[in-house]
Amino acid sequence: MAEIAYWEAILRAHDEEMANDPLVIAMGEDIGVAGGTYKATHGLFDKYGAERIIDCPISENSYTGIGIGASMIGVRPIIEIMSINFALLALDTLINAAAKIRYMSGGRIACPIVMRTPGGTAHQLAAQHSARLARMFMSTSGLRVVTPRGPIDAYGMLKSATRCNDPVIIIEHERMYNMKEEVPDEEFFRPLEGAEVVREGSDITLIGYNYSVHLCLEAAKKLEADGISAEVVDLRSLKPLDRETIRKSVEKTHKVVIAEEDEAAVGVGSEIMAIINEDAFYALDAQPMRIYAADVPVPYNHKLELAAIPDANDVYMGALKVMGKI
Amino acid sequence: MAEIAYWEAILRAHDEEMANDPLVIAMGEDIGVAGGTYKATHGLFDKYGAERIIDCPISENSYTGIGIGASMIGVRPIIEIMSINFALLALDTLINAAAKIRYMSGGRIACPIVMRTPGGTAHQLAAQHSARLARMFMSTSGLRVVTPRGPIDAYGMLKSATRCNDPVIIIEHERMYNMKEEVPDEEFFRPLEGAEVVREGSDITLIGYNYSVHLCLEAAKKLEADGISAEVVDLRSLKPLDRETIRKSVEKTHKVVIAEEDEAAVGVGSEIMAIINEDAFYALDAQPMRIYAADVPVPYNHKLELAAIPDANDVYMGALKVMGKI
Amino acid sequence: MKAEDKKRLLREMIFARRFEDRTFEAYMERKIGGFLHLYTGQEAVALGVLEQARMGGGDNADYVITGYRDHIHAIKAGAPAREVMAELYGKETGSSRGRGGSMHIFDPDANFMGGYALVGQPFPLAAGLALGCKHKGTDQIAICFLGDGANNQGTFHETMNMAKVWNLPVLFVCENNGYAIGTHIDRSTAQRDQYKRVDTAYCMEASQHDGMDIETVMDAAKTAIDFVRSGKGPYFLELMTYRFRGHSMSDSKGYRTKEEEAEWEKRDPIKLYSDKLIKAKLITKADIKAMEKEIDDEIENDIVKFAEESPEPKVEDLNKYVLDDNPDPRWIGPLNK
Amino acid sequence: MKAEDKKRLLREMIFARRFEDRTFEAYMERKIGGFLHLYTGQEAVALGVLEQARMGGGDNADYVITGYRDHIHAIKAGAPAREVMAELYGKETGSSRGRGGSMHIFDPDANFMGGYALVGQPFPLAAGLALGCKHKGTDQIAICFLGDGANNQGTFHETMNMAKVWNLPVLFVCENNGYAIGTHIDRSTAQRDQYKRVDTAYCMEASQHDGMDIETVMDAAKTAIDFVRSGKGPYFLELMTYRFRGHSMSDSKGYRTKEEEAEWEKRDPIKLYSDKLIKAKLITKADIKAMEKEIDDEIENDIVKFAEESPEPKVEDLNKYVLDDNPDPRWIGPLNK
Ligand SMILES: Cc1ncc(C[n+]2csc(CCOP(=O)(O)OP(=O)(O)O)c2C)c(N)n1
Ligand SMILES: Cc1ncc(C[n+]2csc(CCOP(=O)(O)OP(=O)(O)O)c2C)c(N)n1
Ligand SMILES: [Mg+2]
Ligand SMILES: [Mg+2]
Repeated sequence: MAEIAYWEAILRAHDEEMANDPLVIAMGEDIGVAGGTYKATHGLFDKYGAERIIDCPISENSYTGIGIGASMIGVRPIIEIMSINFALLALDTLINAAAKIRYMSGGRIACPIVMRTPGGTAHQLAAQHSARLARMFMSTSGLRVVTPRGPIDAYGMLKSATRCNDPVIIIEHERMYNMKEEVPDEEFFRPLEGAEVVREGSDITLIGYNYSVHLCLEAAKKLEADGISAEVVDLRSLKPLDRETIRKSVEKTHKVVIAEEDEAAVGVGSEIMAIINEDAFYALDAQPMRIYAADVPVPYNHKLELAAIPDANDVYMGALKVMGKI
Repeated sequence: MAEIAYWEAILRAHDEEMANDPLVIAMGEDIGVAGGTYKATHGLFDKYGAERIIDCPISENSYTGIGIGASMIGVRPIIEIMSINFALLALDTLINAAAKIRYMSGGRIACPIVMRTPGGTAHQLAAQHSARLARMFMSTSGLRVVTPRGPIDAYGMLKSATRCNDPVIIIEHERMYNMKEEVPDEEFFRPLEGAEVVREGSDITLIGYNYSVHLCLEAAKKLEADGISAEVVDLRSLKPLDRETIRKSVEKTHKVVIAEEDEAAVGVGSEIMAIINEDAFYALDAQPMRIYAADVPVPYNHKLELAAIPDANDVYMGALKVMGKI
Repeated sequence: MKAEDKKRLLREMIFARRFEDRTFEAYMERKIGGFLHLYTGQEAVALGVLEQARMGGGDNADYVITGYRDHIHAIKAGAPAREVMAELYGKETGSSRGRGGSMHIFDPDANFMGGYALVGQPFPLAAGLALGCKHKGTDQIAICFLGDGANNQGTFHETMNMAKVWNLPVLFVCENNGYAIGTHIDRSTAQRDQYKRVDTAYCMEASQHDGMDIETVMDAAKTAIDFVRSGKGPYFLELMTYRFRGHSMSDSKGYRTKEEEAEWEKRDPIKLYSDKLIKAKLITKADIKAMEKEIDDEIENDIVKFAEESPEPKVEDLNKYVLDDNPDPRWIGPLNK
Repeated sequence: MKAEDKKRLLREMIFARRFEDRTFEAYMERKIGGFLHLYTGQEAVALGVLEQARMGGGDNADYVITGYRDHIHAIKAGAPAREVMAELYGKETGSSRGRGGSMHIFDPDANFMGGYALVGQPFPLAAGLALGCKHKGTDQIAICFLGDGANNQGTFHETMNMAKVWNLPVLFVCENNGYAIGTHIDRSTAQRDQYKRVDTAYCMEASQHDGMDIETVMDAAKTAIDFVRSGKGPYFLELMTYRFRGHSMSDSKGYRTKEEEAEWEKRDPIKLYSDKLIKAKLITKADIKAMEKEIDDEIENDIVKFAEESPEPKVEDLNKYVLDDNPDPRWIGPLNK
């Protein structure tokens, strides 16, 4: 057991999976000679060579497509897109090809690719580097979408994603790469499905995913000080979604706040709100609430940037409101 | 007043706007010499010439980008993307450029483009031609997104979109181009904001947009036969959304069904459900319901295709359920 | 090439023509839906190129991928014609189990990796198949067919570059028929000669040939395929051809002249090859008539019959094939709590 | 060129260098956030090319657009340097009102149409600006600067083609510095000479020149700009250069050798031009020292001061500028019921 950072967890998963299966390769910009923007493949170029750690030209749509093509005959590419904003360039091949080929071929061809990419707002990167976009992948049938909240999931889910036979999108976050957690030394896998109750509570459910789980946990601590017991659910997998765990938690607490760093409109939060209406409407004791970012492209100025995205206090205040305390 | 088809309405708007303002141009694949896949620019090539009715190579991302570039200095391009499925190729320039340039430039530069594109499932076009995707545009700040349900809006909203200073996405539908409606002969404009109550009712609200408004209207007729008075709301504008009209209707009927042809996950329906929770939660007398497509890439086989998307009967049955009649 | 093979090849060309004609009829009878794009006039291209490749599927055969005009490529690669027809009929016995339709024929058993509606999509997928072959260390190659219009997609540029930088065993075959739907190449493309778009720009081997004469096609394809298979990297083969029918079923062909059509029809690849074989006394007109009759019988009594009589997919199977239907719970979950 | 202009140009080069150096310091002091990409070493490119264009904004001036490495281009186009600095500081007085930051400088008053983070985005936008000029019937042109790495985006191909087919008045300037972040061009690009990617492939005028010698740059730019302005269509100008600093602030430069850096630094464009002017006796070393001093004063006491003292945007203005803040209700609504 050692405390390692999120990026180290990803690196370890890459390394083990590449050692385990010669069909596993990694692709992306600057992942080889330069070691990777987030160091997720640091040192692997020397270990596995240019044929397996493939430095790509700035051609997101096509190198993603090349990974998909290779996956159709059994290669297992782990594709890094440097920022989820650039993933918009690859949406055609991801959505029109990877997500649909299994279905269109009547189940005869699979596309076992993994795409890793950081979404999220961080240190004033401004509008073209701050999108979150999980929603766009989550709304696409034929994809799996997961959001590891820390090193354990970052490691264990990347390993599972590499072995899974479906296209898996792993959404990381610019501000999580240096987060640390104790990670067991022996090999393990974390499943790609299932939400997780990361904190038990009885008065209110706070639901988050990706970075916003941490906002929920922080808010839960504050609420505890106020004598409110908050349960925190990490969605972990946005697609398929674990409706059961959400329903159970809402049936237990009867109150809910859903927090995300993304804009509200047609967001992950909207979907969670909708399924709570469908699965646990009569269990609700109070109006559910979404916490979300402002409906603006993310501004550069630091104060505006902070104002554009929610923080733990927003989740906390939201919870107080739902609890009828303010 | 004459009965004209949806495509004729679009054609008329193009023609009038091009006659009115020399800065209006049209761009797209096969819109000129070939007359347009949906005839929306039929005859205009001869009238306005190749410099204003611009036949584009199959380069969606870049001709959209060219339109955006031209719009930054005052040209007003109406860009046709032959199918919303192909619009995925242009999402980078639409979302990262058109939607953000005004904001990123501190309000100094506008991108007054119009993008028209049909979404929707029709006559067995299969997975790569049947996406609906309104949700992806609706979730993007900096865009306007409208969904004309018939010739009057198709004409009047295209005219308004052409004059508006924001990027406007107009989502049409493969199965609406031949729909007819009486359209006044004199010029008029239909605003880009505001939902519309297209049928008054008191027992339940049926909310639709684009093609699904017609499903709602059909369901409302059936419900009337059962003695249930359904109000039908056409969202018309997905972004910005007219929350007021939705709230008022729900406060009046206390019951709601939201119908769309798209998949449920993170869909327009999710968002409407969420805002009803936010704006009219305590007005709800019954669990609200979404009607949506199956979570599958659209299959080719006709029976499967029909099974994948909702019809008026699904809306009708949904309404009965919400009404507690079944 | 042996006389038998020449006759077989002529038969394949006539078969391709008749097969497409028959799908046209079925479309008119509304047995086939969606968009239907026929290969009529271009037969020498796919048949000539793939004649030189390793077809039939398996660990030794080459991979083939193309756009939506894909029936003939699939059949030549080894997809049973009856399954292709059944696919057009939307049947469970179809190549794609009735889920894909005309534009999306798939048959991995024949290493036919699909028809795609998005015009620029097959380029990177083909390069990916080639990367897979190279990675596995086989001498298989990937063959990608695509139109002159498709070449204007950004993926063309991105993929040509990577294919060369990574020295991938992929053959790109441009079926240059001069049109993208109703837009003539001169109105959409600065460099009309497609091979000139790649030779200097990507330092790639490239050449242009007549695509109506199947022997010319075969010669060019042999050179290209030998090059690619020997590990020298990608090759771009441009074949000049013409589609005799409209782009798809709804096309009025108002964008081209009757004269132009007539000019090209003089060079009908089937006529050209029939004449050659007749001249070489390998076959007689009567033989060809008999062949046509036999083909029509096969199409009607075997292929169409199979398609007609096959069952449709079950509606309760709608949700099958979205994701792996039998995933390993170790990777997938659900989470053990 | 007049002696005065030569001296002015040298001053502009030194100013550019010092300006960037100062932003580096401010970044270290955490006054500037986000990503910061400096133009150090490449000064001759933007300054030389734009020296030959019509700068300063207005209905007669040319349009300029580029990537994220955009400070110097903006200033040369006519954006006040203090507003550019204020933008880096995230201030309301900044070129983009503090909303854009270093990668997104905009100044429509100077016809500077933006810096963009997405590497391939400026290509089509530039062609669109050119289309706008052509459509309006002016003789303005659009000038697009972009990197060798950006050229691997699909938009490069799509845009080159359309620019030529539509004969647009656009000049593409490739700042070929041999690297895309840490990836050397030989590892990413089949055709290392960027002008050879466009000449045959798009039938476009294209040429390659030394980008470190500003006189060479100006000569080449004059030819190119005259060509474009005269209505002959697009032109692609490749200028060979080198960035002396890392890609952005977080770059270790581990991917290139000290020897390579030293080799290029010998050809520092400022050194080259200073030496020329000194040799021609247009200026002395002492003059240059004085000039540097004056520049530093200006930067410190005018530009940085302005940035430091300017107010930040108000948080209550967060939602401004998303859409037109004063739309005409006739087009927008709300709907009259
Ligand atoms: C990305 C994309 N854009 C537009 C279309 C619509 N479309 C279908 S076929 C076609 C023309 C393709 O022409 P070409 O590549 O020359 O092939 P051909 O039909 O001539 O065989 C177009 C524009 C599409 N299918 N995909
Ligand atoms: C579409 C896209 N992909 C990736 C990136 C990340 N990125 C930023 S700069 C850069 C390198 C660009 O190199 P080049 O075009 O040569 O410009 P230079 O930095 O050398 O001036 C990359 C890959 C990006 N900004 N946009
Ligand atoms: Mg063609
Ligand atoms: Mg570079």
